[in-house]
Amino acid sequence: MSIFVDSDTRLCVSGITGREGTFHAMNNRRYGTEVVAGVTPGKEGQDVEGVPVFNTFAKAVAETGANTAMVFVPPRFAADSILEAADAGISLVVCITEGIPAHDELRVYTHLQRSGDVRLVGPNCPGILSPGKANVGIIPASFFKEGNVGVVSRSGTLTYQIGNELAQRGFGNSSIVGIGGDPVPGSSFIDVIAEFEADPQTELIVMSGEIGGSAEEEAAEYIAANVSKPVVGYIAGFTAPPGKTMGHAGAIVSGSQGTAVAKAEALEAKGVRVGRTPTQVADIAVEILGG
Amino acid sequence: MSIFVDSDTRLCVSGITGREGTFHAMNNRRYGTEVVAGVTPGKEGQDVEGVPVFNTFAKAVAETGANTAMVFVPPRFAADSILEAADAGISLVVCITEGIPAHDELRVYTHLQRSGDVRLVGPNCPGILSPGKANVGIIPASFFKEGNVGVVSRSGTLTYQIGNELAQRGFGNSSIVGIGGDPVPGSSFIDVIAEFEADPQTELIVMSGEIGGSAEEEAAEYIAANVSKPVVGYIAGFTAPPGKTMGHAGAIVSGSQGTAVAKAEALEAKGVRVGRTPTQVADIAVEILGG
Amino acid sequence: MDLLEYQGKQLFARHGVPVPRGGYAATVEEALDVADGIGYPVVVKAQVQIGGRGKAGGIKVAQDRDEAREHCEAILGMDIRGLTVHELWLEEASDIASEYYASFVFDRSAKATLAMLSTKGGMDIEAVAEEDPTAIAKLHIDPLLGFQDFHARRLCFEAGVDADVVRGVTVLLGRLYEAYEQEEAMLVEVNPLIVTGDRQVAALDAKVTLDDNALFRHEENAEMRNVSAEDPQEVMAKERGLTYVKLDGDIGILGNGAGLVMSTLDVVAQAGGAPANFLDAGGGSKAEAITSAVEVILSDPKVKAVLFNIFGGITRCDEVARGLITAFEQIKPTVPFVVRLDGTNDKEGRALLAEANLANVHTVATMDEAASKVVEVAR
Amino acid sequence: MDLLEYQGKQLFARHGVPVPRGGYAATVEEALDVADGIGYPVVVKAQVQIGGRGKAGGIKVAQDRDEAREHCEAILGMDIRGLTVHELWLEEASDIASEYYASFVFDRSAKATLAMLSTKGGMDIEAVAEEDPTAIAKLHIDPLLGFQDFHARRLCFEAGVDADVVRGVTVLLGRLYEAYEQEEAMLVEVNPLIVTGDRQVAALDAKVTLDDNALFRHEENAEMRNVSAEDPQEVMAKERGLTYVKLDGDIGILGNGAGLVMSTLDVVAQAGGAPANFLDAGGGSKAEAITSAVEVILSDPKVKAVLFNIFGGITRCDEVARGLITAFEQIKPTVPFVVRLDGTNDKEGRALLAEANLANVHTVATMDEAASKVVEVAR
Repeated sequence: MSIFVDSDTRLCVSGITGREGTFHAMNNRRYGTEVVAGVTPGKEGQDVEGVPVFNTFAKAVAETGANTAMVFVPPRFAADSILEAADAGISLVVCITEGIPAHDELRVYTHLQRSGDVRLVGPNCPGILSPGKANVGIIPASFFKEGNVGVVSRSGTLTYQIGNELAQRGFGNSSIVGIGGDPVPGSSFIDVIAEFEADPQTELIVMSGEIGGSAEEEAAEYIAANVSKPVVGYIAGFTAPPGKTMGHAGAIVSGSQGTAVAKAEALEAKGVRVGRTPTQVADIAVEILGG
Repeated sequence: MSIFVDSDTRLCVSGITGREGTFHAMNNRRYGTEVVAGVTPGKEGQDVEGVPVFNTFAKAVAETGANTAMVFVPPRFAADSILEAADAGISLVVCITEGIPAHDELRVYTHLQRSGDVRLVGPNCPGILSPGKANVGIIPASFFKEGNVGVVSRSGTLTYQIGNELAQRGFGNSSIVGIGGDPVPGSSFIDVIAEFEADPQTELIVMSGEIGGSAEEEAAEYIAANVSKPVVGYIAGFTAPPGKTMGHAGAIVSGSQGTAVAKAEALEAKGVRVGRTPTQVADIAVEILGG
Repeated sequence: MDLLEYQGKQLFARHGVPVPRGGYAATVEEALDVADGIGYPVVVKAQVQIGGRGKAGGIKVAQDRDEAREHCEAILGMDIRGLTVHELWLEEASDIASEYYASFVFDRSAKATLAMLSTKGGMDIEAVAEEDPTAIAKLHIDPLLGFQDFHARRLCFEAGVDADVVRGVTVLLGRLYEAYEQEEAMLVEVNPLIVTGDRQVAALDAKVTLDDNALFRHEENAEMRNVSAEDPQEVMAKERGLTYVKLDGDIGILGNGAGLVMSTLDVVAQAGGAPANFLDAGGGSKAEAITSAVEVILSDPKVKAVLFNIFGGITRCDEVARGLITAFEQIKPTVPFVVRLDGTNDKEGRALLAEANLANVHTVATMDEAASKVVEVAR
Repeated sequence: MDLLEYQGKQLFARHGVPVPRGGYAATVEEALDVADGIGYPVVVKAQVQIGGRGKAGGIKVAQDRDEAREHCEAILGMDIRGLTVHELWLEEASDIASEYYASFVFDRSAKATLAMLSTKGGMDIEAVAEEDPTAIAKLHIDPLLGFQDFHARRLCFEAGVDADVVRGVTVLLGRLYEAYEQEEAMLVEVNPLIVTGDRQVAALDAKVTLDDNALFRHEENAEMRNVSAEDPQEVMAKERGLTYVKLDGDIGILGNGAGLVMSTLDVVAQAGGAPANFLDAGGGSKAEAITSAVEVILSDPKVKAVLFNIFGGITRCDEVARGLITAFEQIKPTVPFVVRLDGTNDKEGRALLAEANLANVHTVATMDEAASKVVEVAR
């Protein structure tokens, strides 16, 4: 087992004809992901190394049975592409694009929440890797192997760092999910942790957070109430410069939430052990699961 | 039993301090409806013949436990009032106001559909009467008594006419529901017929439609598939002037639907007997239920 | 409210929908000034609220000033299917490579806006819809999310829009939807939506129906109402807040509520009569409204008898009776009236009528009886 | 992007939010011209991106031209908490009866916009929030439905706005939300929102933060960026597409991805070092970006050593190595570099570095090792 992506994944890549889109689509395919289609308006009839390109998601889904979308288009087109994928019946949209306007994210998030069963992961995320099964996104898969640790992270590169530390101790992963650090991520720590809790292959959950927002604090509450599996936390940003507070209103909204210390304490208060460095996270994993 | 309004109804009237608002609120209260509050911004602290007035629905609901709203404000304020009532936790909103802009209705309808369990009846409707229990709206209650016929109608005065014809034959009503004839009614024939089907007191359902739209045709399909109780139909407008078609696009949308003949035939094709005059409707009811 | 072509184009232009350069004129001299400003060739277009202007000779291209004068003189005053042309729109001639069709219409059944696009524009789109429904790409719009670029692209690719103008049509559709939504239209229709020789897109015609109920928010649009083009009796009724539609028969009908009035027409027809009009006095009709309504009905000289069918809810029967009595005092009608009052305050209303003892007014108890009686007295 | 008060007020005015009449000036003479146009008394306001201008003497009322000159001369060039005043906004003096507070802010936790209104405006609203949280009425807005009149009324009545200005505040809030949403702001804040003696409402101050990611849709706003007010190194970094924040230490840090960079700062701090900066070269960094990044880091004279911590996903380690090599060729840095490359094309990257054999560059295998090493070489 694994979560979100596996051998049933049939991937359609939005922006497949762009340089980065082609590179990562092919990378995902080489890993074993079934890349069945691409979407680039006006380029229907072409193919990218054998993957057929369509003008619209509607047609791509109708012709290829795609069930998962990876969005790789520039920020000004990304919200539209996510909505198009959802409208066409795609059930999982993974958005890699960074720099999407915040109000776009808010509208897309709210619309998807209300109008059905579409899961969005990202935007501004590295994607999802289920080692040995499928890779959808830009996670460098060669560092990871199949195993029993589920990883969820707001940061891309930090995910690789932590995954790598675990790999060096001999741990593999059920799935690695980057949820992204944007103002309005489509999936939260809670959404992903709930899936790992339900996934029989996952025996330990690692969540990697960072300063800002309150997603880690909310996850701490959720874990205490709903999660039976051990969870190891990591928070980046203990020595980071204070973030931009958005006026006095921003300060009123966030209160004392959002610092690395507050987040680590919130997790520890709920029984989640928190590593202070990526290496410590791996050390704790060894303690819990055995070396 | 009855549907939508009964002795548990706790009514809050939006626009209670207006002339018509006061008149009908008091009329409803005299009938036995529990009128617990009114809303008129800026008039909190006043009362209308003992009914306390609040500035907002939020406060009215918090202070009085109102569960039903009747909206009586002018058209430019009506959509806002419906949304406010729903936002405050009201579960049934009956909107009497006529002349609400169509795009307002569309937004309100779509928002309410998505965001929870609020039922809207109307706008531009006479309201709901459950004889012997509660009257919410402008239906002249003295013509109706408790009984086993459920009536649902797009037209206000036609409802009274049909109800009256039935009353003259000795029939009473479980509930009489005016759904209104506006472009986007909050509740459809189908919504109301489903409730009558489930209501043990109702033994016969009368639906009174009119030309335009396709609500009657859709109801015919629904009745054939889901309704075990006898349904008698009426359609007004056999000799009406052809309605405004909205350009060629309007003609393409509606096709041959919408005429009185088409509606009556659609209902009869599904086994619903259709009276050609209000008197005939009552005659058919006598045949079905016994005189 | 239906707009004339030029009004629709001005509304489009406010939202950035490309339209050909043009100007309005009500006389030949004005028209020639406008044409000179535009340059030649110029298109002279009759402004009337009816289709088939082109076939009727209401649209002509003029190569020069003399030809323009000739066309303007021919078209101004022309009768097109019963409507006299009082207004002209002149615009630059377009170089047309393709003709598409685009519209947004308020779809009551779907409770959503329907968007349609076809590459078979410039002709009778209803015929296209019948002969080859797949030639029209359609989709419904979520009113809260709005019309998105992907909707436009999907319509373009499904309709088979030329690849090089997909971007242009997408932008045009986005702006057209903005016009539809922000102006609170029930319909915006562009036929043809043209692609020019240099691959630009523009709306060559404009059909716009605005929501009358929303005009209070759009002063600029409310002013566009073209009263002269409407039936004078209908205008009179509208000014008095009544809904009136003229019909061909001789029995004047008044009721309260559209459903009851329609039902009354049906029952009168079944009794062998021919209704002269549909008149809904509306909910909560006051005495004055009833008096006005009698005036409107009797302004039709064909009316031989009048039926009042009132079932009072929000309307009170005593108010109706008072209005009728005033109308008799003011207008002194000579035709017979049949009056049926039921509902709120019906006893008071009937008592008032009995007391007034109006000549030629018959009070009856039921709707069926009222229909038979009015047919009888109209003979 | 944070706007200055006058920029925020101009943005408000575009959406119909009432603001006092005023004008911009960068010199005393310009300011006096503006003041003459407005008339006296006039308010002279320093335009700097920091709170507490009033207390610092940056806001003064002038009764006449001489006084205006005096105030402008005093304020232009003034230092307010480290920022020099280069710009003035002059506006008509307002007759203030009450001071309210209003804001819309993008609330990440709630994934919705938060609206706030208080009648305790004109003072430190954070203090109000702490001392008496009930003094601030709050509610969240559904982004698809938008801010409705009933939201505004609810805020007004909960906050205790004077009954006679509820309508005015409702209208102002509606327009303020329109400005917030259509300009894609992360924050619009009005403190104080004033009620005048004749019971009009207006925004007397304006704090606006725009979404940098949305500026491509708002050219007019993008032009308002006040580069001179920003840290020159941060500007340099931003122009090169890098995210750079200056810190107090002496170890330059470069990484790819904000999380990894933050984690690197933490690990360096734990190893006893003091980071000189936060620099995220971003996903997919190309060689050029890396070269630019080195330039930005070394433009800080305090930097004694630099740590490169790269874990390649979309970023390819060979590109990073190439960028570093170019930087060495162009800039010839004199401080030691510690480089850790892992991930996509890491072998190729390490091979390139080995081949280039740059002076003073230490390649290490792990992040922990990198931290220890850079702290060591920085001594």
